[in-house]
Amino acid sequence: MPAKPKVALYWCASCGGCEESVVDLAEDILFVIENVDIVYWPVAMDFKKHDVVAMKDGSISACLVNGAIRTSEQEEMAKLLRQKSKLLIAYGSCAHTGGIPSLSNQFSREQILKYVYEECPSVDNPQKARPQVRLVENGRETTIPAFRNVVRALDQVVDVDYYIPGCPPTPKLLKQALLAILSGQLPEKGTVLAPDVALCEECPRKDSKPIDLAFTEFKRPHQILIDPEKCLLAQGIICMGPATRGGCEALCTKGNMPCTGCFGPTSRVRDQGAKILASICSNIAAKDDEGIQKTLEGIPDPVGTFYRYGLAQSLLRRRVDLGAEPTTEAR
Amino acid sequence: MSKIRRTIKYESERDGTFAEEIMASPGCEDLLGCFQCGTCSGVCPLSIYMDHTPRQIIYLTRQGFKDEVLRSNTIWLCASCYACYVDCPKTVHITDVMYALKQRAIREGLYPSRFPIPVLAREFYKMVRGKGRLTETWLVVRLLLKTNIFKGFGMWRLGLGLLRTGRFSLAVESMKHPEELRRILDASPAQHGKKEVA
Amino acid sequence: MSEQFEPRIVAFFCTWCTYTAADLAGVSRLKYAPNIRVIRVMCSGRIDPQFILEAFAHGADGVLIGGCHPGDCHYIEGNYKCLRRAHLLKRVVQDMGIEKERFRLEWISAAEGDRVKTVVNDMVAQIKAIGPLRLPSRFKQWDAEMRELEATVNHTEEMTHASQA
Amino acid sequence: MKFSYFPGCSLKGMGGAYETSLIAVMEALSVQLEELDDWNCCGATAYMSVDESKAFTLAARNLAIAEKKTDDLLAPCAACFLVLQKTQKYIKDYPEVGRVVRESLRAGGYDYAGSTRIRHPLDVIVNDIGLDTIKKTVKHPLKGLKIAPYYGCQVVRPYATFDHQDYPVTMDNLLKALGADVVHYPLKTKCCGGSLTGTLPEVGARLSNILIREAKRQGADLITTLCPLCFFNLDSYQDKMEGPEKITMPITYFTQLMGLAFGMPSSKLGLKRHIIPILPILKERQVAIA
Amino acid sequence: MTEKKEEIRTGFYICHCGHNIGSVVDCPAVVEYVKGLPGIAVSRDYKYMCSDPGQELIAQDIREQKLNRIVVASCSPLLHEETFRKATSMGGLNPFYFQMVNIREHDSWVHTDKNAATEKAMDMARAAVARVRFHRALEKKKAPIHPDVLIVGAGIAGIHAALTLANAGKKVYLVEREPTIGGHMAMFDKTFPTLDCAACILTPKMSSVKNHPNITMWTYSEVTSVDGYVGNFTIKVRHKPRYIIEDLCVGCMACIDACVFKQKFEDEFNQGLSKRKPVYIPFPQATPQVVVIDPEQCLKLKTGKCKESCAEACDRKAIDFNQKETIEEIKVGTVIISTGFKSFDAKKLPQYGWGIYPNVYTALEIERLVNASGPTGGDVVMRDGKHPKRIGIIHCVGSRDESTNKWCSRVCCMYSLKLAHLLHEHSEAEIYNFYIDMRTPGKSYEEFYDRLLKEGVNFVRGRVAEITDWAMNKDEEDHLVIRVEDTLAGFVRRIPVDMVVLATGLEAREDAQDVRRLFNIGCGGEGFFMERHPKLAPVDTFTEGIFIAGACQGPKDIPDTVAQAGAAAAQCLALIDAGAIELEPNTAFIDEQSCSGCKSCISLCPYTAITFDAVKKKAVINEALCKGCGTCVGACPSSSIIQNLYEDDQIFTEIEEVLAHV
Repeated sequence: MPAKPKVALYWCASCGGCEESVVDLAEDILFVIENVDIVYWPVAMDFKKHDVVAMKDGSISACLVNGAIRTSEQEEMAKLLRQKSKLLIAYGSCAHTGGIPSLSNQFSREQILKYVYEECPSVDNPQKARPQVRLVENGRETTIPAFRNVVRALDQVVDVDYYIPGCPPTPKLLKQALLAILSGQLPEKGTVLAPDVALCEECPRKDSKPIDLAFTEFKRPHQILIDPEKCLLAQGIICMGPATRGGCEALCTKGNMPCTGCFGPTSRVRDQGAKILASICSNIAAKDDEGIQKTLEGIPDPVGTFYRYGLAQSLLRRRVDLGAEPTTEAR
Repeated sequence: MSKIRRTIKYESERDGTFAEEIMASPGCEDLLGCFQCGTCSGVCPLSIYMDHTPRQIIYLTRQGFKDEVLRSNTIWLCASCYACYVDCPKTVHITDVMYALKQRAIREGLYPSRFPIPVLAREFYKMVRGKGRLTETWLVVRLLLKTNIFKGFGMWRLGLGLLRTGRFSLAVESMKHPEELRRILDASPAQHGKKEVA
Repeated sequence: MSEQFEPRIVAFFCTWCTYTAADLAGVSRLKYAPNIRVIRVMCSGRIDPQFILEAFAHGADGVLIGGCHPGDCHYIEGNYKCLRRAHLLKRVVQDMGIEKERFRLEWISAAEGDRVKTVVNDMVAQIKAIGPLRLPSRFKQWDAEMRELEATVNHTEEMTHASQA
Repeated sequence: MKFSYFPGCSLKGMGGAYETSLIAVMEALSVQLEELDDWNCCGATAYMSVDESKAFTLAARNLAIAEKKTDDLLAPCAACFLVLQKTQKYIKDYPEVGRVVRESLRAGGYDYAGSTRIRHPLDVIVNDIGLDTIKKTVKHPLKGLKIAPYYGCQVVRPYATFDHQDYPVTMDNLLKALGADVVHYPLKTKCCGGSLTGTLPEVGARLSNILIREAKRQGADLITTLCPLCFFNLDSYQDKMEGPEKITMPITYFTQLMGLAFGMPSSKLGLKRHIIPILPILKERQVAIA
Repeated sequence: MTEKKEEIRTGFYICHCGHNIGSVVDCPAVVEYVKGLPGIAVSRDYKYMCSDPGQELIAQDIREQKLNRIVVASCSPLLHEETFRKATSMGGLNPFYFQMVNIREHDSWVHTDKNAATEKAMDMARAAVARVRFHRALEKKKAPIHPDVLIVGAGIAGIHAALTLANAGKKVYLVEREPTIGGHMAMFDKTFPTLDCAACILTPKMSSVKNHPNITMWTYSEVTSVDGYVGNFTIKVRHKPRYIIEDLCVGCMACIDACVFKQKFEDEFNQGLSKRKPVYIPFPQATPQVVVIDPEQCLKLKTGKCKESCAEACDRKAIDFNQKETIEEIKVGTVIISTGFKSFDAKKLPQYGWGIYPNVYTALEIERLVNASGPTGGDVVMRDGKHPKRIGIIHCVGSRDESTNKWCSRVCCMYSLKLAHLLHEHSEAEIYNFYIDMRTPGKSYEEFYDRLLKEGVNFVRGRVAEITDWAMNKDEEDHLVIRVEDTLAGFVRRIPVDMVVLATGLEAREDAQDVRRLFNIGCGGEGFFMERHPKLAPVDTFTEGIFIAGACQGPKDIPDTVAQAGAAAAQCLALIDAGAIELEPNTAFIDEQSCSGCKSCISLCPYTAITFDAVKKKAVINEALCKGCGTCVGACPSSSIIQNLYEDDQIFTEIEEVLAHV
């Protein structure tokens, strides 16, 4: 019997939900354990970095990395795991498109640190102390990872073979991906392992969507009592479904909440936010500046709405007037 | 019989940049669009006194006959009624051109020194600079002192009439803080880098 | 920078009105700043917001959209669709730190050759005043921080994978 | 209704009757006028002849003061009205003018964005207050009084937009609302000679004389004006008039006629401050004088 | 998406266009630069690419060098895209493997800095070379041409075009808004320079129109809607009620005599110089010879109370007070718009006194006044009843003026000369013509000017400042005084006259903008309909199958109008006889696999070309209806719609490459 394929899982800038989603495989987890060797999974098993360093290059068959890349440690681990893995798979929205963490690309590093360590209402830090990358005290040196200026998707740091989208990915997608890896029947490199059709295709509300939307106002989910049957856009709620890759089985819209776009765009789209914007705005009823503006008042934060999971992979990537401060120097 | 005068003009008498310089003044940029229709002269209430009609002034300016233009009485007869300005079919702002030419003539010292109109302009200019406001009666008095227009000008009768109707006051009008205005005016660069006239 | 900054402006003109107006400007030999590069589309309704972002991301200092006046679209209402998108896109672009002068929508009819000249010159002057955007070099500057790691941590040659940008 | 009020030098000098009657009439129409704080001369035509950037700066100082108060600025003198409008327009249209003016104003601590609205009382009275209100306020209609409406040049052109530049009718309508007969007056926007009456009287006064002669020919009892310089020129040089027969033609400000029609006492209207007396013709036409 | 990766072999050609491009853009440098771009097999410059040898060069290179992509940098694609596509297909390549770069209108003609212009040419060339890689072979669709023609407006242009087409055997619908055809020409007295009578040459054509079996003449009717596209238009025409049954009326005018009203309403045809009744025929030779009732004036129609003596007087019972407007729908393949002009409204220039002084007339009023069938039978008697002894004719009224109309109206000089002659002939008055420039460029026109000079007409060069009645001396009392600078003499003159004629210019009709929208054509800044090309396509519009003729395109005289009407008719005939027209294949289609059926695109299509397939639950585009604007493509949230010739990848590449500076 040939050796079982080695699999690694790693966690970068993310909430941990992706790790949970592996457990969500439920009894299928047994199938996984039966068929693969998990050689590295810090959240569940006691391996250290030096264990990975010790592995032979390319010895891991597939490594699933979730989370965006924000710190020097994440950058380093991504590079290390890339080196050791035959297949590097971006797992979940953050690794795939930057995810929620990349919304912080709207702010500078200094703005973030200042808020987190000084201004945040729950913080008590009268000395305004900030973490130091390198600290020498009593002759002992302590280092912590550097906090980068930019949040990046995994493939903006290292070469990525496949993507499993979602916040988090569904167990079904994970299982399909694992089966594909085990059977070696993989699509073209760079493919997102989910259907390449937008969410509306599988949304149960699709039939209730009118042909002529003619938006006169937009509402946010908490502002109205949402009709559980009717297309959310028809109710004036921004739903990213038309511009978001399907495959999630319409979990959110089934749960009476609009799609917020976590699966990212379809393969033909370069900027998910721009496309939903194009589609929604084209369908506004007003023709005059004032009327259009008034309708659009219902979208108070277009960047946060349209790029909730994808700012790092958007065409602009980051608020463009932000600079790049040094990140490794002691402050 | 008057003397026979030779009227030919040579190219060397033209000032090649004159039109351009005038056009640099605000409002004068359409000067070259003039197609010599004569509307300006026709509507001008004073063209009948002018040695060159406004239309001719525009043409002479365009052609660079600077001397003819700046020595012409036309620019000083312009009363700024703006009739030509609004009726010009080619949007040449003739009144603005006249102002630009007046400024230029004063700067080059080309205006007739005893001709009262430029003197009035200068006296007015000085008085406002000093007090911030104008006292019409004193302006007239100053004007009289600087020119010799006493003759044929029954000023005394008019003066009596104005006194009778309580309109002839010798009290000097002034701002509360004319020095502030002077500060502003001094901050404003004198035109074309030339020394201020007043 | 010793050389004077010359803005790069990408313009999307609709065939029927603004592209024709630009032709008219040419036929009339009007002179305007050579900073724009026109991309022809049939209708301003074809202009995908992605095009504008793509242009910025690839180094445009400004993006100009030219379409038919409201009510005059050759395709009846394409320009209204363009207008609606432009309204929100303007906000997005500004929220992302791009000055509003850099993205402009103008209605220019086929007869308004002189307006092409005025708009282009005006836009070039405005952008000259605010300076270059040049996102590719900013991207490069941002990504330079990833080299810090190379300087501090040991690594082998094949480990370096260039980032996408 | 409330306005910032820019009297200008003339209304404080020889045009006093215009100011007195204007203030009285505006009060009757419940329009508040607040004189602009420490205003300065607008520069008139003379300043522009000498130095145009200083001329713009001079006028702009007043605009900057008015802008701070955010009220519209009322400028009754035709020359002031024109110069202030021209200044505002050129500051806007010519960035270089705007730059120089703003820079100079900063030396006095002023900032000027360019938003002040400059209005002439005739425009305000007819277009804001409206002829209906005027008609209601009239106590003694000026019945039988034949008036030549004389606009002069600088109120209707070139920058004002409230009426036609060659053929205005705003004041005609106002006078009709006061009950007067308005005569056909083809010279209504012709120049009175402006400052030339002072400098070249043989030229300037002739223009005024043509105006008076034609008004008489058209059967007018009096000429009404809306500019202190026009008033002065027309009123003051009638003894110099050439021609076979002697003509005298009373001249009034339009605000004086409004005051009369509103039933105000002549003392409040400066009616005595005319060289050509006005009361005889009013008596002859049996216009009631309060 | 292509199955097998073909090797791209691009041919690049840059045109010097004589000196037009070559003097500003360094063409050889561009050629050298392009040689270094990927996929380039040939890079050349040539003096005139659009010439036969230039085109042959492309075709030959395709054959010999196995080129599979062509890029030409020259003038505007709106001018020569077709030319070079043809050259491409001459070489055996699908014509859509071609991309054009506009370095003339958009570059050499608008820039002076040679370096910058050359750099711009390189940028645009690089973008086109990159873009053309993504091009695909496309087929042009053909649309059949319906043989019937609609002509809108029956002045001399519409009449001439209608007769030309009808004589060629085509069916024509001629729609006129007024109760009679004839337009402005019917109002004129004589025509310059030959002085033949307008009615004598026009009325025979008017009756030919009426009687032609191939012409359906609809007067008092307007086009209300236009649908479809070249070859296949559906037109709705509204017939206003004239309250007369046209087929019964013989034009005996008994009803007019019987009408209870006296003549009290302004006669439009006579420019208000005479009065008519509510029931009337516009003029004696009106076509059709049918009366019309003005519902705003007729007592019966306004109040319902009248003894209806007109109906009583009609022995053919042709009067029908119950007539309602009707809408008729027709199908045509081509349209000619010949809606004519409007005279400048002289009221806009009060300094010229029209409407203030009764003896100031417009030229059109004079046409009626000197007309033998006009209100005075040709007697030049003024509104005050007097005969003029001295007449001033003012040229350029509402023309060549930035504050009214900027353009020269082209006909005024000549008609002013004509009116000078006619007025002198009719009244023996002394005539003054006031002009800025005398423009007589036309066959026998200058000779006519010469004749007038010798007839003793006074010509004063100067634009009149004002026309007024204030008098400076006895001579001027009770006259109109013309104040003008005599620019040739160099002083101002005051000339007292009895009558003034304003040579009002020509402008676009007030509703030109509505007509333009109705037919989806363009207007220039002046408001006249815009031709496709000022020289090479003077009667075409930007909408295929719709042509323009006459003064609706710009001021013109009768000979030019007739010539243009003939040209427009010929253009229609060319299309009809070809039987079909090739359409640009820039339509959009939906990639069925990618479409999620979100329906975002459906209502965006103004031509209802997109529908929702309820079975497949996907959107579908009907290519026959699609006009290729690409709005749905821009809006598709999952980029599942593709527009031929404007595919996303093509445009993205263009964007990237114009910015990819060296």
